[in-house]
Amino acid sequence: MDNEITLSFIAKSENEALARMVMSSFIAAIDPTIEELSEFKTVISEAVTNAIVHGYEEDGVGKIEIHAQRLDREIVVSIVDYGRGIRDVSQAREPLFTTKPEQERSGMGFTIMESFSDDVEIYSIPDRGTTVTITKRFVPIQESSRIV
Amino acid sequence: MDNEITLSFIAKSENEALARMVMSSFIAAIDPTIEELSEFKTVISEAVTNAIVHGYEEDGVGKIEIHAQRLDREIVVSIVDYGRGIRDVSQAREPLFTTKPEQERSGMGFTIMESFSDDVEIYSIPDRGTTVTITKRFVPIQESSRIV
Amino acid sequence: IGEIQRFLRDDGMVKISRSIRELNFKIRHATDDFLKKHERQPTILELASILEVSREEIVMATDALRDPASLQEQLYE
Ligand SMILES: Nc1ncnc2c1ncn2[C@@H]1O[C@H](COP(=O)(O)OP(=O)(O)O)[C@@H](O)[C@H]1O
Ligand SMILES: Nc1ncnc2c1ncn2[C@@H]1O[C@H](COP(=O)(O)OP(=O)(O)O)[C@@H](O)[C@H]1O
Ligand SMILES: [Mg+2]
Ligand SMILES: [Mg+2]
Repeated sequence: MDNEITLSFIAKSENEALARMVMSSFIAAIDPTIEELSEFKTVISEAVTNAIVHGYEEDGVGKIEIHAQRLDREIVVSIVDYGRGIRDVSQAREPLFTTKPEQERSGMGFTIMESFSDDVEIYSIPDRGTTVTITKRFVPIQESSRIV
Repeated sequence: MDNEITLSFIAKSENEALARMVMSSFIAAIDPTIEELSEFKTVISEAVTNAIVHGYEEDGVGKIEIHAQRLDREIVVSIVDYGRGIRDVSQAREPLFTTKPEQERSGMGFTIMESFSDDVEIYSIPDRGTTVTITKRFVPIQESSRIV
Repeated sequence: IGEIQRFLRDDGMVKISRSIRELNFKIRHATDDFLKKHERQPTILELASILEVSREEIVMATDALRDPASLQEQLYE
């Protein structure tokens, strides 16, 4: 393990920006491109927002933990909440599926997480909480320029 | 309590920047000036550096925890290590006192923390660890411009 | 400077470290201007609105003044 942190914070929307910044600093050692960083922040943002709005449904009542590990250019991040959980995980993953259409949620959160990362695992127990574990490998700059 | 976070990380120098960043994001809600932000970061930096170089003496062997609370414009931050501890706390606080003169340490860490904050408390048990608790009140902008 | 800015805008592959340095430079200028005009330091929100970036970007960029290597150097010099 090259590095490892745990961040624990109150589930409120103000802290979604905090979580994004902490994760940005955590991957600074990788020196990502602007695009990679912005994709990674989007992934974190979707997962943390889900924990706040679906996990707890109300600002300021619960706790969220983020556990992140880095090994060379691979990051594994778990976003943990102790909220209401997800009854049907494969349904939740489906594009456009949302249980909060009234709040203008798009139902695209998990789809976005999947497309901007290498792996998304969801572990959830109803009324106990949800852990979303995201793996992201950052390609060294030489390789990515070959692809582009 | 307006907000509250806990960060736990490996005691290594790369994470001193991370800790600074996390605390910067945490106080962003107060909307400090760049100068206030930079003073506050210096305080965090001195405390975290102490935990790394004096608490554990070696990179990557121990854990550091930062616990921060915000109430309106007041921040209380504790920096905790489980390292060698401080035998004589009042001596350690003295300007220019250092147990590592060979590493070009200035012995001014605690003096800097004190001058850039409103209160610094040190609680330490030899061979058990050290907790440094810093209180900082941010003056609203109207008042500070009146002073200037 | 114009050339660097264009490069930063056009190319998603630019290293974040470089774009942060660029913003840092702008922050210093904006702070000087603000000080002259208002005789006090700008807050990070004021800088964010002047430079049309987010508060987070201001916080990130001002931190780049001290790179993580500096402590390493202090430790092993
Ligand atoms: N942390 C969570 N706790 C409880 N339910 C969740 C959580 N994350 C996601 N869900 C469920 O999965 C659904 C799909 O999530 P997502 O793809 O992000 O879409 P959206 O957030 O727009 O609804 C949500 O509507 C919600 O029912
Ligand atoms: N977290 C800590 N664990 C053990 N000893 C510490 C810790 N923080 C400070 N000290 C002791 O207090 C002394 C003074 O600290 P400081 O004022 O920061 O000066 P410096 O770090 O330059 O030595 C250190 O030299 C060290 O002996
Ligand atoms: Mg969502
Ligand atoms: Mg010191």
